[in-house]
Amino acid sequence: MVATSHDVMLDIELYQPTDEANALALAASLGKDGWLLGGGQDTYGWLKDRNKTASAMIELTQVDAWKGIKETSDGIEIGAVTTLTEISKNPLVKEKFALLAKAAGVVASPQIRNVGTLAGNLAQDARCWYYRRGLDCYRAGGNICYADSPEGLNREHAIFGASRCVAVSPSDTAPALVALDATMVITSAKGQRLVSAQDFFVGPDVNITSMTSLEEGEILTAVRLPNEWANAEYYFEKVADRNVWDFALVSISAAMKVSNGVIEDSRIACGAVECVPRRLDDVENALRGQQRSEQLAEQVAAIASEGAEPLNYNHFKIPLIENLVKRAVRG
Amino acid sequence: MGEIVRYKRDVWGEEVILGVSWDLLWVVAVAVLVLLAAHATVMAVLANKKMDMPSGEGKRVVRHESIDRWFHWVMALSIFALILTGIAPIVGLRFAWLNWHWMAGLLLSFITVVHIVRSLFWQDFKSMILGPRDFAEPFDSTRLPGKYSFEQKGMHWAVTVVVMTVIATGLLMFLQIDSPFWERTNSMPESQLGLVFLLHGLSTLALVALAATHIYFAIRPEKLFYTRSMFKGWISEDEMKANHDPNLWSPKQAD
Amino acid sequence: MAYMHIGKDFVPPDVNGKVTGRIKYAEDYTREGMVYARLLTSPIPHARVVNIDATEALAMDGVFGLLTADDVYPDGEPQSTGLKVLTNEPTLVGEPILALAAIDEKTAETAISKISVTFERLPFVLDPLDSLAEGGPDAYNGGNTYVFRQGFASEKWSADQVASFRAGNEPTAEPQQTFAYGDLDAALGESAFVYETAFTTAGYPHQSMEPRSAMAYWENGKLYLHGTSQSLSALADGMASIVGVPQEDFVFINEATGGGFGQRARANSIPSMAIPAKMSQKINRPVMMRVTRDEETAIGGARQGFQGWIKCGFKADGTMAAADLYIISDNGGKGGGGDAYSAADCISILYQTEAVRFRGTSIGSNTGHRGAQRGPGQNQIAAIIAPILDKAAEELGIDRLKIRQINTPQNGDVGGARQIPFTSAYMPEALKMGAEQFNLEERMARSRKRNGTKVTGIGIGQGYHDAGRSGMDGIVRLTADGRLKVHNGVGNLGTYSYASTSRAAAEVLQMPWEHVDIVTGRTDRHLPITSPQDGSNSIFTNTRTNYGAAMDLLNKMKELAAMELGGDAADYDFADERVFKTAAPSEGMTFAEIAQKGIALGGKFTGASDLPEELNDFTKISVNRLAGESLMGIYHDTPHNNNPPGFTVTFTEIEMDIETGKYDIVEMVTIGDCGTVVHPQGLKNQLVGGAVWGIGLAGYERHLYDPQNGLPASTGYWQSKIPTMMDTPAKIKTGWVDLPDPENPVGARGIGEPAMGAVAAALASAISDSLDGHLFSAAPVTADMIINHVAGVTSEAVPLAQNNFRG
Amino acid sequence: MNLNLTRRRFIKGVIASGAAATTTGVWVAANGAARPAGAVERMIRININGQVRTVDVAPQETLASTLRYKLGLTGTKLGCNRGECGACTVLVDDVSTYACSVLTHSVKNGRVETVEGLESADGTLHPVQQAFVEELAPQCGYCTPGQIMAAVGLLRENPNPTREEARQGLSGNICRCGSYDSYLDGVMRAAQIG
Repeated sequence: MVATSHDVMLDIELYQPTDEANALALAASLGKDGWLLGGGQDTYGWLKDRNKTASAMIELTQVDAWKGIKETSDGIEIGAVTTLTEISKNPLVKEKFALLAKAAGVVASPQIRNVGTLAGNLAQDARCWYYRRGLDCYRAGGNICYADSPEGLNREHAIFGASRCVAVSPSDTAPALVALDATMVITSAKGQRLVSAQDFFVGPDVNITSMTSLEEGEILTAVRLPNEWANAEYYFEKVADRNVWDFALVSISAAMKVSNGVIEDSRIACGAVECVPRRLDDVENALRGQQRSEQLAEQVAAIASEGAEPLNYNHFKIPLIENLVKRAVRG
Repeated sequence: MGEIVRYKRDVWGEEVILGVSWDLLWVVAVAVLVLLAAHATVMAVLANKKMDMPSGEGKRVVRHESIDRWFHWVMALSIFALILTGIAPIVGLRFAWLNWHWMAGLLLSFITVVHIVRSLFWQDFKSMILGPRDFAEPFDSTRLPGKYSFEQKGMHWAVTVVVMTVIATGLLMFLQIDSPFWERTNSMPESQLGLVFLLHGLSTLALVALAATHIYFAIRPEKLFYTRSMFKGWISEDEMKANHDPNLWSPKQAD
Repeated sequence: MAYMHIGKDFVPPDVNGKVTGRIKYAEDYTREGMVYARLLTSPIPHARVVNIDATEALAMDGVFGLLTADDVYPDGEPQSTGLKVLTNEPTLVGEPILALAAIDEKTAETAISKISVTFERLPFVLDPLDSLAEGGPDAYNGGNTYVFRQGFASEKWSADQVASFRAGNEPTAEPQQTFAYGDLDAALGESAFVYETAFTTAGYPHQSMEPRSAMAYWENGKLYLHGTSQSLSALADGMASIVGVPQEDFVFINEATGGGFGQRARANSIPSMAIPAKMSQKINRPVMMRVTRDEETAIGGARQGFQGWIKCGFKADGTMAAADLYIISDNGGKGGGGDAYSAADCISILYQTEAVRFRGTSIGSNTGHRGAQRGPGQNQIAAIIAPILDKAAEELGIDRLKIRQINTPQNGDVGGARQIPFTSAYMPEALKMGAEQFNLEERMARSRKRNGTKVTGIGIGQGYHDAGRSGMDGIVRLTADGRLKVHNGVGNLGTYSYASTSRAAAEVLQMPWEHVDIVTGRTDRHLPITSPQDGSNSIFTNTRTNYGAAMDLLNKMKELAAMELGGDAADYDFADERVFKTAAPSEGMTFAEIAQKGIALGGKFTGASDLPEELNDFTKISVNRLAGESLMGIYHDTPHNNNPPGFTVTFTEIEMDIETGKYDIVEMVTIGDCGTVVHPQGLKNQLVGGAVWGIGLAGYERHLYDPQNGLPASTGYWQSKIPTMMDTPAKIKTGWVDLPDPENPVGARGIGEPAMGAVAAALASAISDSLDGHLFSAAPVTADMIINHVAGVTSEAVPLAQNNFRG
Repeated sequence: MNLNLTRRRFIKGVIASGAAATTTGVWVAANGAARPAGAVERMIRININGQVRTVDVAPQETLASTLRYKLGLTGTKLGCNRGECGACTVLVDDVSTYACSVLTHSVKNGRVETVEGLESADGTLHPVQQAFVEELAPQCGYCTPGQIMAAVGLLRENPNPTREEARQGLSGNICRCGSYDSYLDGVMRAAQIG
C-alpha cells in the first residue's frame, strides 16, 4: 500500500516469442522474473498499481501452437491462449460443450473477452479487494487476513474451504472445465504434464500464494475436453451484482447425463464459493440414478451447502448455492 | 540475501516486521552441518587416543521411567511434525500443512505442560538445575556430573527456552486463525503480530539447530547408551560409573 | 404558442466534436514544455502530517518540484470541512497531501514513492453513528460536525440512544437542525394507518467519466487553466480566489466536461484544479495533472448517506396526514450537504403532507468527500418513501395510483419547509399520462403473480427537485454582419443546456439558428456569470437571462431604428432579421445595419455605459472587455417569486427471480413535468440518464470502507457497481406534460434531478411489490439482501450501517 | 515512505550481530542474472487509421498512452485506465479492445482504428457517428468515442443487430450520464443508414 495511486507501469522488458520452444526457454530462464502474459487483463492492473512487479513479460499469445480449437479423437483441444470470445462463439464448442461456450461468454465484458484468454481467465489471481489493494495479506506473503475478521468486508468471499485466506475462485470458465472433466496440458522446458481441471486449482491450505498448481517455468498450453461429457445436459448460471463486468457472487456449472428423466451421472461445480471451483460430489452422488423432480431438487440442494462456514456478510451464498443447485437439477 | 527480518508495509504504508527471513533456514542448516562435521572430525581424531567405552553389560540402573520416555518421544514426534509441516511449504513442498501443524502444536503444548507439572512435583527437579558447579564441569576432567551432564542440562534448558517461545508465539498465532475452538479475531496490531512471527521464526530456526545437534549427539558412539536408555529406560552400572558421580546421582537398580 | 426554436430538436454545436473525438477535455491539451504532476495522497483516514522529507525525490533526474499545503496556504489551512487544495490534516484516505512534478508520470510516481511523510495517526470513524456515540471518534480535528458560521462542534449521544436508534427506534437526542409545520400529533391522531421504520440509504461516489484532471500555465501574468466544470463562469468565479489570482488575470478553459452530477458546479468542490495552477507558478512550466480513477473516487464527491427514522400517518381516505423524519446524514471526511433537509422538504412537496416535522444532524466520517449529487436528499428519500405509500395503499384498501393522486401536488399548491407556492405544477397530468402509457391497469393485474421462480412487481415512483433560480446575467451581441452572439457561461457537460438556453435569445429575435453563435468554452471569450448548472436550474435560470438580454437587444434595436427612421421605439416591429415600422413595414433596417449603427454610436448600445446596476462583477469584466465591438444586449435577472418544481413520475414492471435476487426491468415509463419543453432530445436524455442513476441508487451503487483501517474498498467502476447497459432496460419510454410555467419566459423548468428520484422510487416500489410488500427500508436493495429475505436468513450486518454492507 | 527506518535498522542490527558470523554467502539468489536476448525493440511501425506511423514505444506502454501522448490522438479517452469503463475502446483488426489494457507492442502487427479514423476525407461522418448526432446519443461525450468504436465493431460483425444484440455489443462501455437508451437508438439507426 502506498500513498500515491499509481497509474503507469514501471519499465519492464517484453518478449514476444512466436514459437513454442522459444517461449518455454524464456519461461525457464526467466523463472520468477518472467511474468506470463496472456491477454493481460489481469496483468496491467497489478503492474500499474505497482502492487506486483516483474522485470520481464513473456507474451504467449503470439505462439500459434497454443491458439485455436481443434477436434481430437477423444474430444476437443483448446489452445490456452485462445480468446474467450473465440471460445464462446466457436461452433465446435457451442455444439459439443455449450456449457463452456456459455461460461466464456459471460466473463467480464465483450472487450475483455476479445483480448482475454482462457489461460488468463483460469490463472487469474484472487479478486479479494484487500489483496488487490496491495495489502500484505496471507496471499501476498503476510501474516494476516483482513477479509476474515470480525469487521472485514467479506460479502464476496468464501463459504467453504478457507484456510487463513478466504478469497474465492473468480473464474467463470474454471467451474465449467471442472464440470466437463477437462484435462489441463501444462508444458515446460522439461516436458509436459497433464493435470485434471480439478487438481489444477489449489486452495490456500496447500498454497496460499498461488491459485493454480503451475510451477515456475510452467505454462498452461492447452485444455482438453473429453467426449465423455460432450452434449450432456448442461446448466450454467452466473449470479453477479451486475449483468456484465462483474465477478460471480456464485456460479454453477453442471453437466448431467439424463435419460428418460433419470440422472444417470453428473458433474457439478460452483464458482465463487471456495478458493477453488467447488465440485459438488455429494450432490452428484445423491443425484445418481434419481428421477428429475422438484422434490429431488429440494432434497439435494441442502447437501450443496453442508459444511458451509459463512463469514459476516456472505450468508446469502448458502441459499444462493442451494437455489442454483435446484435450478440445475430442474434443468 | 542478507536480510534477517522480512518487512512489509502495513495498511497505512508504514513499515512493520513481517517475520524472519526464511533464507536463514539455509544459513542455519549449513552452519549446523559445518559445526557438527567439525565436532565429528575432532572426535574422530581424539578417538584414536582413548578408546575405553564402558560396557553395556552387567547390572543396570534406571535412567528414565517409562512415562518419561513416552513424554520424550511424544514431544520429539510433535516437534518433528511441527518442523516438517512448518518448513516443508517454505521450501516448496505443497500440502495442506496448517491443520497438522497446529494439531502437533497443541500436542506439544499439552505434553510440555504435563512435563512441567510432573517435573516440578513428581520428579527430581533439582537434578536439572544448572548450578555454578555445572559450569566448571567441562573444564575439569575429574569432575563427573550427577544425573545430567552440563551439556545435557544445557541442551535441556536451551530446548526449554526455545520450545516455550515457539509454543507461546504459536499459540498467539493460533488465535489469529479460525479453529474448531474459536473464530479468528484481530486481536493484535500488525506490528505486534509481526514480532510474534519473527520470534516464532527465530525460535524455529534455533529449534532446528538444537534438534540437529541433539540427534547428532544421540547417535555419537560414546553417547549411544543414553539413546538406548531413552528406549529401554536403563543404562549399565559401568556406563553410569564412567559418566556420572554416584554421590550426586544414585539411581535404583533396573529390573 | 408556436415557437421557432423552443420545443424543437437541433444539433448542438459540440455534438460533432463529441462523435469525432475532436472536442477537448482538460487532459487532451498539451503545451510546449509541459511537465506532469502526480499526487501523494493520504494513506491514513485521519492524520496530521508531522514531517515531509522529499530530499531523495527532489534529487532525482527529471523531477521539477514539489507543492505542499504549506505552499498553498502559507497562513494556515482554512478551518472548514471543505476540501482543500492540499492538506496537512487529511480526514480521508486519498486526500491530496502534496504534488510532485516531473518529466513524465512514471518518474513522478517513482519520485513520490521516495518521499517520506511522517504522519501522526488520529482516531478515525467510518459510520456517523459510531461517532455520535459517547466516546466515539470524531472525523475532524475539532469535532464531528461543522456548524455554519460557528465552526467545528462535537455532537454526542449516549450509547443507549445510539443503540436504540440502531434497533429501529425513534432517535431521542436533540437534533442539530429542524423544521416543522402543522400539528403533527393531531395529524397522527387522525391517521388510520401509521407506519414507522428506521432506514438507511447509501452515499456513493459520483464517478464522472472524466477524472478531474487539469492543466495550467502562466503567460504574461495570466493564468490559463484547462479544467472541468458544470458551468465555466460560475466555476471560474470561485476558482480565481482559490488560486489567488485576480479574476481579470484568470482564463478558465473548459470546452467540454466529462460529467459533473453536482460535484463540479462550484470551485470549492473541485479545488484540486488549483494544484497544477500553483505548481506551474512555482516551477514556471506548464503542468498537467492527470487524476486517476482511484483519486477521483476519493475526492470526486459522493452522495450523503442517510441513517434515518421515519413515521408517516395516512388518513382513511389515503391523505398523507403526517410525516416525521429524523436523519443523520453522513458528511464524509470533507464536504457536506443539506441532503437531509431536502429529503423532508421533498416529502412535504411530493405528497402535500399536512403536518411535517424534520429533525436532522450532519455527522462526519473519515470517508470520501461529500457534496451535492443529482437530487441530493430528494432522491435518497424517494426510494424509502415509495414502498411506504404502497404499504399505506394496501392497508387502507386504496389503489396504488390513487393514493398518489390523492396526495399529489398540483397548480396552486404550496409545499416544503417554507410552504412556498409552486410556479406551476402538473403532477396530476404526469401521473395520468404515465399510467396510460404504461398501461397500468393491465399490468397491475400481474402484480405479485408468480411464474416459476419469477414474480412480477409493479412500481410507481415520483421525483421532485426545486428546478430553477434567478439572479444571473445575460449577454447577447449583434455583430456588424448581423450575427447573434449568445455569450453563455453554462458548462458543456452533456445536458446541452448551454445551447438550448441560448435558443431563448434566438427565439426572442426570431433568428434562424444558422445565424446564431454560442460563445462559450473559455472565459476570455467574455462570459456573463451564469447558473452553476446544478440543481437542475439551468433551463429555467438561463432562458431567463438570455431572454432578458435578447429583449434588451431588441429594445435597443428598436430604439436605434427609431433614431434612424424616426418615431418611437414602440412604433417598431421586427421579422426576418429586420426591424421595421409597424405601420409601414417597408421602412426598416436589417439587423446588420442596426448593429452597425449601434456600434457607431457606442455608449449604452455597445455595453460601454449604462450597465444594469446589479450586474455581477464577473459579468462586468466581460462586458467591459466586449464594450464597443458590437450591439449588446445585457440583462441582470431579477428574482422570481415562487418555487419552480421539476416533477417526474415513473411506472415500472419488473420480473423478480426470487431464487437469485436478480430482476429484469420489463417496462419503464417515465414522464416529466418541466414546463414547456425546450429541447426534446435533451429532455429525453435527462429522463433516461436519470433513470440509469435511479436504478443505481435503488439497486446497485455502493460506498465501502474497511472498518479495520479506513481504506476505501469500492474505488473503481466495478467495485462501485455503476449500472451497465445490461442492468438497465433495453428501452426506457419517456414522455412529458409540456405545459408552460408562468415564471419563465419560455415556460421552462428543470428536470435532471427528479428524473432519477422517480425511477429510484418506482424500482423500490416494484421490488417491494414483487416480495409481497416487504419493505427493506434501505437503498440500495442488492441481490444478497433479497436472497437473504426470501430464505429467511439473518444478515450479520450492523443495523443502519453506513459506508458498509447493509442487512 | 520510510517511517520506521530507525527502528528497522536497530532490530536488524541486533539480530545481525548475533547471526552475522554464519552468513557467509551460502545462498546466492539468481537476481541480477543477465536477461535473455530477444526483448522487443522500442521503435516500431504501426498501422493507425490506415496510416503507418513510426513511433518509439516502451515495452510496457499501453496503446492508449501511445495514441494519446505519442500520436496526439486524444479522442481515445482514459476514464479508469483499468479496463472498467470502456472509454478507451478502439478497434484492432475490427475487434473492439480497451486501449488502456493492451500493450502497443501486442497490436503492432494489426490495424488499429480510433474514433479519429472514422470520418471520411471529405468530412462525411461514419454512419454510426451520423446516427449518434441525429439521436443526440452523447451526453457529456466522454464515453462517446468508446461507444462509437464498440458500435462500429459490432456493426462490422453484425450489420443488422437486434436491439438486444446491440445492447450486448455495447455492454462493455459505461456511460455515467446514463445515455444507454440513446446510444442504442443510435446503433439501430446506424444499422439502417449503414
